[in-house]
Amino acid sequence: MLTLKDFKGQKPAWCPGCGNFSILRAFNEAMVELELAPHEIIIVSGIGQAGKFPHYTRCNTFNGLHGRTLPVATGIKLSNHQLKVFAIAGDGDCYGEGGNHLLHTIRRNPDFKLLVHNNQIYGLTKGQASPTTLRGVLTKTQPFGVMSEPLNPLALAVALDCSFVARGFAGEVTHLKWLIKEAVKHKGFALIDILQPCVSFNKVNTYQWYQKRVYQLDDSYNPEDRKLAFQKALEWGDKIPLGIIYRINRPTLEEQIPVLKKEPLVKQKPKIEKIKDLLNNFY
Amino acid sequence: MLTLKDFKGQKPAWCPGCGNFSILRAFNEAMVELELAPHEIIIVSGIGQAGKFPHYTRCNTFNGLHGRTLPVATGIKLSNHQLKVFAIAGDGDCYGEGGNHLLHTIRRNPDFKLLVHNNQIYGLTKGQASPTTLRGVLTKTQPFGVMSEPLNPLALAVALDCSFVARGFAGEVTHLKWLIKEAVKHKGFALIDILQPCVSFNKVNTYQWYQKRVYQLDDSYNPEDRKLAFQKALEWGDKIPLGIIYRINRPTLEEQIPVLKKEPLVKQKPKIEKIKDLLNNFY
Amino acid sequence: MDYSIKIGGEAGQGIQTIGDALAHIFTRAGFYVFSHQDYESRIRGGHNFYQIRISDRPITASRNRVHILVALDRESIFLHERELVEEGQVLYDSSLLRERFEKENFLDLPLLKLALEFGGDKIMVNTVAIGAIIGMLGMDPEIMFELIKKTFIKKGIDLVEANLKAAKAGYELARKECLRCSFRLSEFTEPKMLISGNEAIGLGAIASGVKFYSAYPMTPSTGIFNFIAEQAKDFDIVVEQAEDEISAINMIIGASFAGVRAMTGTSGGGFALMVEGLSLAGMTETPIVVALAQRPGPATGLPTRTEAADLLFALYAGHGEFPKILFAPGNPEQAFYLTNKAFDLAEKFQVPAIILTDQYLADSQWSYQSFDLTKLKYVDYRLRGDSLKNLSGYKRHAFTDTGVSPLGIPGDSSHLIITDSDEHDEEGHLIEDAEIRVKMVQKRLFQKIPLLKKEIEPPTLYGEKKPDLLLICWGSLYGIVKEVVDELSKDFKVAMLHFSEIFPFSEEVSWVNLIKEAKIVINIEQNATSQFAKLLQLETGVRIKKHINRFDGRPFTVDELKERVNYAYLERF
Amino acid sequence: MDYSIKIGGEAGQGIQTIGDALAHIFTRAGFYVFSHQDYESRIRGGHNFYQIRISDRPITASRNRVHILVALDRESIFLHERELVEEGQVLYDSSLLRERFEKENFLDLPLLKLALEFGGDKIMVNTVAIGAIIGMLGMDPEIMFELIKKTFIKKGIDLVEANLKAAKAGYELARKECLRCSFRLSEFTEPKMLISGNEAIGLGAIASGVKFYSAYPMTPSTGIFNFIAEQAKDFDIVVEQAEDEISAINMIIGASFAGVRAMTGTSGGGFALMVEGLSLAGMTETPIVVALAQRPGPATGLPTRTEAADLLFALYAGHGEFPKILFAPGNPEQAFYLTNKAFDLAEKFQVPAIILTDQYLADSQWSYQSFDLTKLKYVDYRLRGDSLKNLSGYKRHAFTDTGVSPLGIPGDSSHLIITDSDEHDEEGHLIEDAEIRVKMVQKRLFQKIPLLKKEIEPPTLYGEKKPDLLLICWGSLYGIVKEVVDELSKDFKVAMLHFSEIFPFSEEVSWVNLIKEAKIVINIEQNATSQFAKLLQLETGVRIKKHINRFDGRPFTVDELKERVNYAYLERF
Ligand SMILES: Cc1ncc(C[n+]2csc(CCOP(=O)(O)OP(=O)(O)O)c2C)c(N)n1
Ligand SMILES: Cc1ncc(C[n+]2csc(CCOP(=O)(O)OP(=O)(O)O)c2C)c(N)n1
Ligand code: SF4
Ligand code: SF4
Ligand SMILES: [Mg+2]
Ligand SMILES: [Mg+2]
Repeated sequence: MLTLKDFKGQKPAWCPGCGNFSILRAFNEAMVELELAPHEIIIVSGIGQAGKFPHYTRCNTFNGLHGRTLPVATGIKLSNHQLKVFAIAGDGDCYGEGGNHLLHTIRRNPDFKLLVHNNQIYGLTKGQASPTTLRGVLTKTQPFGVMSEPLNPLALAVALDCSFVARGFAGEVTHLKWLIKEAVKHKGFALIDILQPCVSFNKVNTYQWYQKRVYQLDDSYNPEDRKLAFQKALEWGDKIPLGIIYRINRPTLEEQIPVLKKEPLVKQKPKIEKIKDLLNNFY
Repeated sequence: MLTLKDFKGQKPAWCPGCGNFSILRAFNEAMVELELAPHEIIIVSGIGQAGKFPHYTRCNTFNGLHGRTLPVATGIKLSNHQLKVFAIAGDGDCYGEGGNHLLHTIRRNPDFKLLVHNNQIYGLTKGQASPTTLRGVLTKTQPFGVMSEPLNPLALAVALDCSFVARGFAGEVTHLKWLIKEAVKHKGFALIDILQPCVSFNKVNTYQWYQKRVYQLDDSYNPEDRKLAFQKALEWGDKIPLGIIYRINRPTLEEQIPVLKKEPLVKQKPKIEKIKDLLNNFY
Repeated sequence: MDYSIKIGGEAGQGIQTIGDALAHIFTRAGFYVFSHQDYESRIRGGHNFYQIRISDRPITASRNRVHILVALDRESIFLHERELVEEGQVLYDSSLLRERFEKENFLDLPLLKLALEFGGDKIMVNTVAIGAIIGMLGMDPEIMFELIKKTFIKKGIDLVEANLKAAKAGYELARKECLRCSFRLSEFTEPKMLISGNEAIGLGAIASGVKFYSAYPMTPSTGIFNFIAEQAKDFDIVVEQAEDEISAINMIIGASFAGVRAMTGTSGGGFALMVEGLSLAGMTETPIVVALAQRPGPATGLPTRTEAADLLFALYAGHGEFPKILFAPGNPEQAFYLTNKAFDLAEKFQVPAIILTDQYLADSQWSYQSFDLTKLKYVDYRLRGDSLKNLSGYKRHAFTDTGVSPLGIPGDSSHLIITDSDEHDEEGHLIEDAEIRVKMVQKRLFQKIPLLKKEIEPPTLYGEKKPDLLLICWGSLYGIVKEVVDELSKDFKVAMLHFSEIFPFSEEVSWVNLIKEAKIVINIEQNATSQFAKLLQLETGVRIKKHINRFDGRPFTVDELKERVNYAYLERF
Repeated sequence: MDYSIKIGGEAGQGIQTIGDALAHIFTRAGFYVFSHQDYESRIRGGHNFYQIRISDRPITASRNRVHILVALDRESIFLHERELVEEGQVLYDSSLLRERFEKENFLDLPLLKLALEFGGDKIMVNTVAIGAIIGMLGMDPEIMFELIKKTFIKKGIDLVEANLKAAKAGYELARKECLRCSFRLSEFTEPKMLISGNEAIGLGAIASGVKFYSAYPMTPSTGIFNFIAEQAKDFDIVVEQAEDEISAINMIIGASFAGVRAMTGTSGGGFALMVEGLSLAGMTETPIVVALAQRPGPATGLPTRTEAADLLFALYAGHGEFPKILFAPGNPEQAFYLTNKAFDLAEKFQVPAIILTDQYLADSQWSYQSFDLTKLKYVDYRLRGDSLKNLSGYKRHAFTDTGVSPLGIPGDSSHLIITDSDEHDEEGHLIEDAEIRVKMVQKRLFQKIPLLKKEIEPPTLYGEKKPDLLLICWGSLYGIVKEVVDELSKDFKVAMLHFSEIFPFSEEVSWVNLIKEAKIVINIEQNATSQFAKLLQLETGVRIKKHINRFDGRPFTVDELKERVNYAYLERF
């Protein structure tokens, strides 16, 4: 039987009070409850506070470049679709530097799960605006305040027909754990945007700020309806919905590739002996 | 008085019958009717068949890298907001290689216009799938057919609250000209996705294919309603709407930057003499 | 026998169809063939050509003079008529060119009319042309007929019939009309294989067990992608077109980390976008292979033309310091074996390997008796299944005597495979510690590089063993310079020193004496700044003073180069 | 007078606040100050320090031994106690460290208690510490009080009062308790300016008329962005945080094309993403300035530490061949003037210019009497308004005697300004033509580079005019090596040859003889592979045999380097 101890990793270098601690707990608990052993899972992360995550649990780990979690995760998933693959990124990481990969990973629909630690700020680099920072917020690199419309990752994902779109909150660990489990159970690419207070640099979107606004979607909400989902995704202000915003069944990338029908690519021995036949084509 | 002659450029290297010719005509006619002289406009283009566009009209031209039209155009617009700036890109260019810039340019809302020559294929590189190629299409680099969901640029733009979102068709030049003019008159970033038959490589989405499906939105359609716009943007199949899908007034990037209030940046002399005061801060 | 045929015309007129068919007919007849192409960055119009040379002995380059010029447009005549040898012939159709040329060596055949009459479709004009050329050469048409059957059988018997008729009509009319045709072909022998640089790399990759290929289309590398994609089904390879080059390289790094051999291909601009990923592969010690098919830059440059100006860029590409392997094959044969070697060494030493080619090599076709498959190496250096499971205390980046750490497969055992783009400890966790940092740098650079150098072959010497005149070159110049050496060997003690395993340099350095002892050393490069000469100077201390460069986007020709070498030689006096 | 103060503790404990305040107090007192920082890639916790050295003569580096160690945590004591000089003192608060050290030179002051008592808030503990240090030094506290007033006045009079009280309490208790404190400060003189490498670049950019700055945050370059953004309002500069580095460089290229001076800044990984854009600037001949603040790689490496290992990467960055300018300032003063020179030359020759620094220089603070503003150059090389309008037949890429074409402003006249990333003709339209291609390459490379070389200064020689022992270095090593030369000059005929204008090399090459004639030449680099020595070899043919390298992410220290130079010298025998 797996326990939380199996997921005890390095000592986190996060600030005391950081929302990342709760996400780590939710993740570890979800793994235990899903009975996934550390060696069965692999986390691909980027650079940022969120990017350090895999070192603080226990799992196969590819802690890659800032912004490039999704292509690495795709390469891994396509090469070994038996692994449970997670991509963990920051909001700058995934919606800024890596924005293009998000678009196209959603289109591809590989069966792995993306957790975005959305603290609406660049944490590790000390407080510049991220794509989700609210308008008007002043930072050292936004001397006149943020002028761009914040990116709404959920609306974006729904627009691209992402197969699983959800929002969690670091302050609601049990709910977040549930979301992670649901995402894992779902077949296809899942985006969980997690509201994560950054106590050091985001003085606007604090625990209190979120707590006042968030509410959990209940059973009356039907996440299969795309138009409804779009409306729900736009809800941001006095009330911020948590939960599964949108879910749909679409064929995954892996299952469409004939080569992967038999077994994972990594198990398939290269057919080097057949090269002779191929050579013959050149005559 | 400007005439079409003023916009006569180099001899196009496009294939006979290519949809780009009609887009060129629509653009030139729009410029004449808007009474914009060649030196007042600037086109930033990428690489691809669409990228050659500015050479075939007459205007200030920055024909840059594949995928990078939008940041170049943003840099130009911020430096001289009196210029009428157009970005012209292919679907691979803008939705593939340059996808990230699209997200963030929409967020910034600079007042320039993006025309995407969407032929649902990579033309110049001889027929690979683009992000808008339909599922199942076979190409040399998609030997099992396209498996990804085609990107819906209009839905994406509406999700990001893009200030002007429209679809044109190379086969309806008058309508397209009207769209370009409307976009120019609109204050803010405009995306016009233009369905453009590629007679050499796209054997699926031909003139006939489009002609059978497209229809023009009429006055009863209200482009100011975001939820409606989203629904309209999703319409793709037997019927494909042409027209202004979404339009909203949002402050432009330039008008929010205090420094640009007085006059275009390029007209402002650097305040080199003030450097002495700044130096004093270091004591 | 040594004949050259040039087919010129606009993009989209079928130049490639005609050229490819002819090249195949000739290799099937057992001739040696060399072909190269010249095309613009457009799909229709402009001016393109396809040049085929045939001989009964191995040939490695095109020649300036042509024996048959097939003109699909007037431009082809204006541009290339002067390249004809004395007995040369122009084949054209005055109805297509809307002009008649009243010259003795111009053969005006009604290609279009024959196509409509015998093939029933104007598209058959290419087939008529092929028939006519075979006729002009006085070659037995049987092989052509076979090829037509083989090519069109998938499309139905009717099409086969029509094409056969069209070819035959062209053939017969040419035999009848071309009174001045005096070409004499050699006897047919064993069929040869015909292969381009791009195909050879693709073939080499498949022969090395590549299982994952991801790329973004970019001329002139796309041929590799096409080739591998075509074989994906038969060889169980996953190919994925990426949204951009950044994604492509990160995908293959992921795939390699997961345990499969992975590769990407691109040209200079795309490679520029991959440079950060290259550094990631360096830091995480993930084996990858990158094919970099060069074209003239900077930026978009001349996208369908040739140049070899990314050598130093590739050599130093990526921030920070990490080893990489650079190969620059000289012909498809080398491309095949070096791709195999790139996969082998990349995995053995867990470093990125780059295969540098250029548009000229990528698109040109060479013919060979065969490739020797026993020379291929396939060793799986990864720890899989039981061999991983039975380890105790696995550490992905463990310090070892060789600097090479055990490369385990994630998920294959309860050992966790951990790596980081940050500096890390033996387990793969990120660190700030100075001592571990130093050991990791030593491991990656100072331990691996000397071992890697042992695997590298010295350059190839062709010609005189103790040359007075030494021509130095690298990569795709091999075939051209080789023919120059052949021609000059009547007058000089001349040799070529060709580099294909570019970096690191081999341990074996006796060849440096050749450079020091030759009376004249000339460095030849397809770029403006003699990049290889710089590398040579860095590695050996030898500075070469004479350089011949070409950087207009066109390959050197044998005749031009011969003259320039002669001139450079004379300059000495 | 030559004292060093080290403040150690966890991230977030206020090390930087204390350090910055002290450094400013000292420069206001007219002392020369040098400070450098060591920090981890985390916001709270870990171990960081800030080291300040003060003297009455110019100083250019930190020293190993410290006089006052301010320990905000226990780790600081364990790590740094051994660095104390004999008369050195440790300042700490046993209530904060939860441990008492019964040692004579340990001064245990109740900093927290005083903060609560006099300041009324535990945050004031930093102010108390500042007061205590000033007290320990026996320095007149007036300047400290002034600084406190100036700093807090914006936040209200109450905060000023509270901080003054807290500082005074610390000051007085330290004066009373530190019986063994025997520091003797010099007289106060003219205040000095205190400036970091990042600030100096920002200042240099503004002094050069930068109007547009776009970047993506990346340590250690972010300080430049912060500085310029802070001045945006006063100097009418547009700053835009880009979504990624690709966007940043393309934005500044757009801005420059539109007619304003534009710049970006990044570190190795971000620079890797800009490389394609660099090539675009090269092809379109668009002037841009890029600050590349290096840190240890590959990949993410040690993101808050120092290294200078991107020299060759930067030199050859970008596909294809185009000229670029590389500067690597040795201190903030050079950073200031060289940034100005980079803007000037970039625009004059329409090429990209790169300013190479590293974390060490970026974050270290130096003090100066002043900068000489008359040495700045500002020439607007662009054709604007009437001077453009009155031209007849403008061509953006016209061939000229110098290779430099007229740089017009789009929209300023009816002349169209056209450029292309493809190879283009004089007007800027894309071409396939071989002849124009050759002329364009000649223009960009062969015409401009010789002219550019004329503008470059030779390296700086410091020390003996005819040295036996010559230390070669570049970039941020300037200050450290300079002090090493000072120290060694008692025993050796020693000199430093420092390179800050890295590429192209100056026309003036008489200094090469220094290298050839010195008995021992040692090349010193903050990297593992001696990259500059390679460049030197390429440019001069001189190969240096002795190298001292450091690549653990920490800067050389004067004492360590002195020893290693001594050792390398002895090795000779
Ligand atoms: C290519 C590149 N650009 C910039 C950086 C510097 N960088 C590291 S983390 C980061 C942003 C962190 O913000 P986010 O992704 O939101 O993560 P957080 O720290 O907030 O969890 C940046 C810009 C980098 N490592 N690589
Ligand atoms: C960085 C980079 N990658 C790839 C290419 C090669 N390339 C040129 S055009 C093109 C795609 C063209 O497709 P699209 O953008 O849809 O334009 P179209 O030709 O269809 O108008 C590609 C991949 C390039 N020039 N630069
Ligand atoms: S800076 Fe913010 S996100 Fe980073 S660890 Fe601290 S609280 Fe968490
Ligand atoms: S390939 Fe397609 S898009 Fe390109 S010019 Fe031809 S028809 Fe137009
Ligand atoms: Mg964040
Ligand atoms: Mg397209």
